[in-house]
Amino acid sequence: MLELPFLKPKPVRGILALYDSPDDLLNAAALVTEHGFRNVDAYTPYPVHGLSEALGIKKSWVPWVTLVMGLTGAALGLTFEIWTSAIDWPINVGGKPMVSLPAFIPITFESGVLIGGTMTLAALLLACGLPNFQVPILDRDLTNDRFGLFIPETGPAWNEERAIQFLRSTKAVDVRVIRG
Amino acid sequence: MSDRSSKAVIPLLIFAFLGVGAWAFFDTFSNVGYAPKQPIPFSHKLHAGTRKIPCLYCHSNAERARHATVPAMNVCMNCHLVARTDRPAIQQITALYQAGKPVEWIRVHRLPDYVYFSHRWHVAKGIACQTCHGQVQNMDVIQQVASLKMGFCISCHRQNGASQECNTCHM
Amino acid sequence: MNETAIVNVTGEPLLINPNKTFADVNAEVSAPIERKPGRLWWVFFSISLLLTLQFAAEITYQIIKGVGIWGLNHPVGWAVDITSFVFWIGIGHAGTLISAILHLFRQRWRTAINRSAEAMTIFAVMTAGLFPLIHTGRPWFAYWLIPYPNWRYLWVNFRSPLVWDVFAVSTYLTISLCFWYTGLIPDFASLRDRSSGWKRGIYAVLSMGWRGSERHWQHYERAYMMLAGLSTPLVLSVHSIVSFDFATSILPGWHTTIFPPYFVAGAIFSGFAMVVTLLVILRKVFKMEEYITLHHLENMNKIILVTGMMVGYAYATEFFIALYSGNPFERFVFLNRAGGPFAWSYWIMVSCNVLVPQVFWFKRFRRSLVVMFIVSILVNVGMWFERFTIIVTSLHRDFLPPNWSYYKPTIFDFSVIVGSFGFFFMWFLLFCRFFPTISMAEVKQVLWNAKKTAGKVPASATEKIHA
Amino acid sequence: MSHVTDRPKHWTTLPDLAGAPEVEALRQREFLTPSEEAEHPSRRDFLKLVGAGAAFLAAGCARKPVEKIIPYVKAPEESSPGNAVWYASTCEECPAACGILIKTREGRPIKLEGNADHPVSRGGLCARGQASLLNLYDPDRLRGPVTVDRATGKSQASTWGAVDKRASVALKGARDRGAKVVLLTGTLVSPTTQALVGQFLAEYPGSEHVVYDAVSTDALAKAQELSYGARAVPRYRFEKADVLVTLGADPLGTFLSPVEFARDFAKRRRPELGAMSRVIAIEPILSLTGTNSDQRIIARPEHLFPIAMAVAHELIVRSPRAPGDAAVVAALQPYPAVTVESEAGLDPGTIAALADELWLARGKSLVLAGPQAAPASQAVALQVAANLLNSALGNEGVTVDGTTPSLQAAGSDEAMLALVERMRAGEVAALVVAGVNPAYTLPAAVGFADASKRVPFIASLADRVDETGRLADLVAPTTHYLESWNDHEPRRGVLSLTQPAIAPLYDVRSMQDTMISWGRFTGKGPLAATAGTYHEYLRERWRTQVYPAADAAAPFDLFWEGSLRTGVLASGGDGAASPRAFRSASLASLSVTAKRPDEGSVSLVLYTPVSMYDGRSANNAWLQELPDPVSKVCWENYAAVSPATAKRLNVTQSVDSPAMHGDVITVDVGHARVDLPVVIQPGLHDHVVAVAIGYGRTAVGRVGDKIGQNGFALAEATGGRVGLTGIPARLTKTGRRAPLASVQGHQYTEHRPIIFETTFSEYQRDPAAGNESNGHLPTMWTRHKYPGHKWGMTIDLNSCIGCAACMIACQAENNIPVVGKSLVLRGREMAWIRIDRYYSGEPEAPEVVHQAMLCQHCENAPCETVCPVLATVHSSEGLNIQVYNRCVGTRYCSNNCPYKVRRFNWFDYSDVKEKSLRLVLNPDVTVRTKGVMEKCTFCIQRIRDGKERAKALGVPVKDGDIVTACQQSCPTEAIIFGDMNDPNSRVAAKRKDARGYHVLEDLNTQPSITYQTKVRNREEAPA
Repeated sequence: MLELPFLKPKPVRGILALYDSPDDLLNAAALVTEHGFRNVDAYTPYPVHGLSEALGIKKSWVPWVTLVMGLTGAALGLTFEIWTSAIDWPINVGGKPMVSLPAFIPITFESGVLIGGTMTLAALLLACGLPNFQVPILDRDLTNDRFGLFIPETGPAWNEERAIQFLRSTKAVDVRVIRG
Repeated sequence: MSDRSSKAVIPLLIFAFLGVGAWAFFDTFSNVGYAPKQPIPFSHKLHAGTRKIPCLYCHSNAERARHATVPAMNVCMNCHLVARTDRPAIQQITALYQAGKPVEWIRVHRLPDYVYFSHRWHVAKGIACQTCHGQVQNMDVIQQVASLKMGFCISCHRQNGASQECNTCHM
Repeated sequence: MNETAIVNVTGEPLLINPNKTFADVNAEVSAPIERKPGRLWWVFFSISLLLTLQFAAEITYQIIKGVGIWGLNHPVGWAVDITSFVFWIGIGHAGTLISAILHLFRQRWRTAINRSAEAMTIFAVMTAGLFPLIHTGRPWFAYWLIPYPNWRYLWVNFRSPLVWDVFAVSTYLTISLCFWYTGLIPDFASLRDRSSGWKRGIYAVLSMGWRGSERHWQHYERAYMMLAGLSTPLVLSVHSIVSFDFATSILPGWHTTIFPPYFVAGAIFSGFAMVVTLLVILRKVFKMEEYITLHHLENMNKIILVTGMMVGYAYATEFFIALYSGNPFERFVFLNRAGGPFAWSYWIMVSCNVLVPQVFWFKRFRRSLVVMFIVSILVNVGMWFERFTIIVTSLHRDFLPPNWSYYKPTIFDFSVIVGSFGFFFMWFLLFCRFFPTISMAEVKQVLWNAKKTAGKVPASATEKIHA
Repeated sequence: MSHVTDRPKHWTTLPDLAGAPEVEALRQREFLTPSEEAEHPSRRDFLKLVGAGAAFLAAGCARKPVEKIIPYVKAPEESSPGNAVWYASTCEECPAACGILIKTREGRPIKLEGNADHPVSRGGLCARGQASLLNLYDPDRLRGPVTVDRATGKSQASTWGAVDKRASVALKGARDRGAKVVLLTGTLVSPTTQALVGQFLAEYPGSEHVVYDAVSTDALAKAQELSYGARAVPRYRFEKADVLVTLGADPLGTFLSPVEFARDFAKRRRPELGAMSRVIAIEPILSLTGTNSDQRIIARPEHLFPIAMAVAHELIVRSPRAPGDAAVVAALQPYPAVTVESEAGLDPGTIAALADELWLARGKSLVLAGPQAAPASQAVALQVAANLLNSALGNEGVTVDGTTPSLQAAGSDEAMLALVERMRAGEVAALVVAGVNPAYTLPAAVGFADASKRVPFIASLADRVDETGRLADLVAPTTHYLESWNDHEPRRGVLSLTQPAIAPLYDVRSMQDTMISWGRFTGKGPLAATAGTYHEYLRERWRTQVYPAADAAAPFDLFWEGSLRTGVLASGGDGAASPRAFRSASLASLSVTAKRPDEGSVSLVLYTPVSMYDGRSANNAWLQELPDPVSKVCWENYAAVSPATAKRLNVTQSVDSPAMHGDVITVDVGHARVDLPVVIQPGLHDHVVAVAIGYGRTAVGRVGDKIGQNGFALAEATGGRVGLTGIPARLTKTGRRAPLASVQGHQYTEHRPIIFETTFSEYQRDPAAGNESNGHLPTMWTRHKYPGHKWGMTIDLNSCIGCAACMIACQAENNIPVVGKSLVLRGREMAWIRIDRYYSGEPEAPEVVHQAMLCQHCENAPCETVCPVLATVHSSEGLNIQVYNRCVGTRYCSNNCPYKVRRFNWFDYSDVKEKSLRLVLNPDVTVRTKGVMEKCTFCIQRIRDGKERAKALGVPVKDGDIVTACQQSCPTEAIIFGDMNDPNSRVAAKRKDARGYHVLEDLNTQPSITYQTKVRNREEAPA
């Protein structure tokens, strides 16, 4: 899922089509796969629903990180509490047992959330390959009011004309060849 | 790939660094290596090492009381009224002794006020002086070798199954 | 003040004027950041800065002299310090609630306010965090509450609610930051693409090179959902744990099982009030009326009304159980609260938290900026005194009568109270100045839906629809 | 520090090795450097100094032995740094002369304890005795002799040579002119000093010795003279009294010999022994004895005498049982019960009942009247009446022992007042005042100050330029008794020694040494012969007088050393006393004008407070901060009135804060008036206002000056007697309000399970009567094991009389700081052990319980659970330990402590400005710094010490080896500490006792302190 195409220095990276409305983008996106384009990506100022399905992008694996890390965190927390209070240096506090489980629950929970949450963010960044400052901004309005569809160059089978033809056929307000 | 993952671990590294930094900052202060110059160039290497004078001959309080104490000057004089009276240092200390003035040694080993430590019971247990004070018999100038921090005491207490209760040392 | 409500044909209120374009959103939200701050901002900011400075001075003096400069005594070991701590933690809760819980419940109307609410959370928690620190007799050793490996071989007492607090509050702050920052990334990208020069550089770094790729959005949305999912139980746990400080003690008036839900409700209550206070000011100062509409505020006032009654219910239950339980100590504490030397604080609490919000039964009050502003302030006063009442009245007359005493605050107690407000508002004002106070990305989704429901075609001409 | 280094000559005369502690102490002060003063002085100073100290000790050897000081037998370890050295001595804080042990560390006296071998005090030591240690280090003591400018009262440093010269000129001058030299002292309990005084006066023919006590027993002694022919204060035997009736006397508080009396008293308050004494207090104010009585009869001072006579009337005239000749009957005629009862406003039958009770206990009862309890005009009469009763009841010779009388009070008001007259008449050429302060303690009306102007030469022998010193020409500074030699005979046949535990801190001289050198001026008299110091004088007298009498087998040197070791030499002892015949003539001789108090005015009662006594130690911060056992107010005296009177005056007193705010009222006795804040005191007579003496000093020092108002100023002097009570006074409200530093917020238990009490009759039916303790409570988790020791304490509410000795003992032992009035007003007092005083019943006539409250060392300690940093945890010996250096000061533990016995260092109290005051610190106890919590540790340092002593001997710790400071000082043995795991320990036994209960037991904190129910010796069940 890492954007390998960008890393290959190539004269032509791909073709970008800009749209005014998310609907136009969606319509266009619905056609890319049957026209046989691969690794097509879209750039939108906000998450447009249905787009990933149209482009055939797999569901994110980040939630699994949250789950696993959350549980790990909790386990670590509890283990740490028990180890410090009952094994490493057991001290009689207020006549309570060395392992006062009820008292250990809050921190168990908190450490679960802490690790789970931070790791989720880390996973998000990792998944999106961020931070990443090398890649040029295709168009400044893509974070504003433009919606972009990008067909990357895909090696030997690549036909620049076909891509341009196809994109022109959609409601694109502008179609550009991206070089770099 | 690699450069990306490296980017992802940068924050982790920073956190780790800060953590270790804080630990180091707050906890690793200690006087290990402290070896001030004493008013009288007294050499433990000579007395305890070469001459093999037992520690407790001079620091006799160590087996009787909490504090080992610097020996009284008459203890020095026991020998030095006759021994090495030609040495300037000895003449210096003798002069002081005659004048009834004490030598103001500079303190090397000290525990905070809130720590109760009794030499008496450690000596009674047969703990060698060197355990905490280092190879004094090889030192010309006394130097602190152990951190004398709580961890230092605790680890020894743990090894020897001695008490780990707070009020053993703090009261 | 009277604003025209924007509704669709069926009269359902729209969250935003459908005639706006996506570009408008960026332009208008970014405006405060791009233009010089107005005089009003400077006034507010300099005031809060002054308060913060005197706060710093007080803390310095206190560390030199000792906590004795406060009015605390034996037996009243806590008063303004922990009161303010609980108060500010409570304030924090609304933010997370709005951003996380409303998000999970798909409450679209949150979009206009969640950003500032989250910011408020973070600053409130920062403020709250100061108090456990400075209330200790030896703040320079406060780091001993953290279980880090040390040369003492000594850990912490995991049975102590104060240690739970350390974990809860720090976790809360961290997760809130993550959540907030995640939400900010796309907007930073928008700002980056609007700005130039060093500003662009800064926003580029802040946005970490976000480009709005669908692949990223895919991860982004799930991650955001996960964080929201984590924050929801977190926010509930945090105030429960704060309430454990009292609930797990043996002090009559503290030792109460009702505390966790009671505290959470109270926290949301006060938090929403604070959000209203802030938004009423913010939308005025930064001309955000079109984004933070009366409809938003009205929704929040409804929540204030509900939580207010929850709190009232808690008060009643507490009192009833105390009298009904037959425990003489318990009974005394509550009679002493209502009728003892601190009755004034108890009745301030009841009237501000239970009676005042009742005005929100009436739509015209719910929608009146003046009313809601006053009410929100009063509610916060009331909630501060709720904590004060719980803490001080339980301490000043406990088990052994010979210990009974009174609590008189000193000038320094007042100094920390106002100081904490200064500190909080200082950060919030800086936030308004340099960060997008409204989530542009999210508003755009809402805007598109609005256009749809308003039957608009994106490019087509526009006409106003009035109620 | 400097003053020591300034005068090296002072320590060059110091003793040899055996006396090395002094040397070290001096070195200690000499070697402090600012850096060390910064924080915890205790061990730091000390450790730094060990080397130097030891070194100097060596230098000490080089000197010729000058004197020898023998350590006490009970301290086997020889003086080595870190180990305590004990000396037996005698307390000179008041003439009771209790036996003490002085604990010294590195030559510094750091604690005073009762000497169990002393036949009078038998191990206890009162609050003032404990606190007198601090006077030694009082920074306001004179550093050396001074001359005083009489006009301004300003003093100017001088030298011994100069002051001696001046004195010799004056004294010799007087002698040559045959003019009168007067020596004015307080009661001299020391036979040797008395002998010395005799010789001193012999030097100056026509001179005289006037003995004057501000807190006077003159009336008592006078009445004894009238009734039995000899002026003496008998020995009162409380342990023999089944019924004790006090008429305005406070034997447990301040009368004569409180420690001795309290111990005897407590012997008869142990219900488990099957019999219990009954105490009836007839008094106008709520005295400490009153709070411990089984029945209180509240009467105006003017009515005490009639009541006493009425009781006699019941016994001898109305229903004749007791013997009484015609004279007696005649004298009793005017006092039939009915008349007196109606006059005094007592319930009818009160006096008859009283008489019957006394008669039933005849021969085993004791009637004790306060020497200053009645108005001056009736003081002697009241005493005679008491004598009559004791004789008639056959108590004479049993509970009243005239054979081995007390020698603790010999002051004569008459002599003092006469002296002032002669001074005014210009008949006194030279006045030497030693140890008394008439300028402060005499009623203003007497006019001592004016009279002193007519005396050409006045020398004051005192440790400061006090009120009297300011009227003198010079002040010859005296040593503290811990710096000097002396002997005492508190009771005939009991000799105890005072020996120095430290060389004089300053350039001062004991009063006796000054007298010796001044007695030598003429070079003619007996003193000229005696060379050397008072120490030699004392030793010589013992060799010639005491030693032969003691017919000891050992040679004198051994005898002397032995006496110093034990500190006391008791010859004769408790022989059966022979009854003395009552001279009924003494009754006739009384011309009592039965003055009717007019209802408009109230009677002023100037009472002697437990903490301040007559104000001699007003500069002692420990005592100033010691709350009054009854009112719980410190740092102040006040006008106490009854609730009804308060209503009448329309004055109030709020207790809604640490500072108890009271209206300020004016107490006007005609010749003087003072403004005082009002304290509404339950149990006071409605026509009485009570004001404590001992406050309002103006020349005592930085601590004690201008604290409160001087009660003596209100006193009256009539008929050759100083009157402190029954002075007609008018009270007016000023409209001002003033805060009072009260340490107790609320006075009633509010029916909470804190105090359990019963009556003796109930107790006999069921020993567990009144004890609502519900035994064992269910617990959620298995209790921890305590295999070794498990320390515990029991406190018997029936023995605790609330004397507060434990509070000062704890303060001295544990380096507890004094915080001052302003902080007490803010609820910041630091006492580890406090005494909660509860009232019950109606405010007009309340019943009182004193409860010592300290850390309960709970097995399930709520404080421990909430401490985030493990600063307070539980030891394997059941101690709740507080690790000061780990504490971050969240105060959560204190909030969660149901007993609120934890104290917080709100500011840095460890930073003591006056260096001399830092010498009193106990090096074994960490000095707490700013921002940490502290509390009772069960004297953990003593536990360690006890265990180490046993370890050194290789024996197990025995019950009684370890004694906490509070337990040690307790005159009534109410506090017992020990190992609960040791089945034979007293603690284990008492915990099982049916009277045992825990405070707030239902909280299941499992305290290690067990209280024992209060048992009142009266019929009806508790109110």
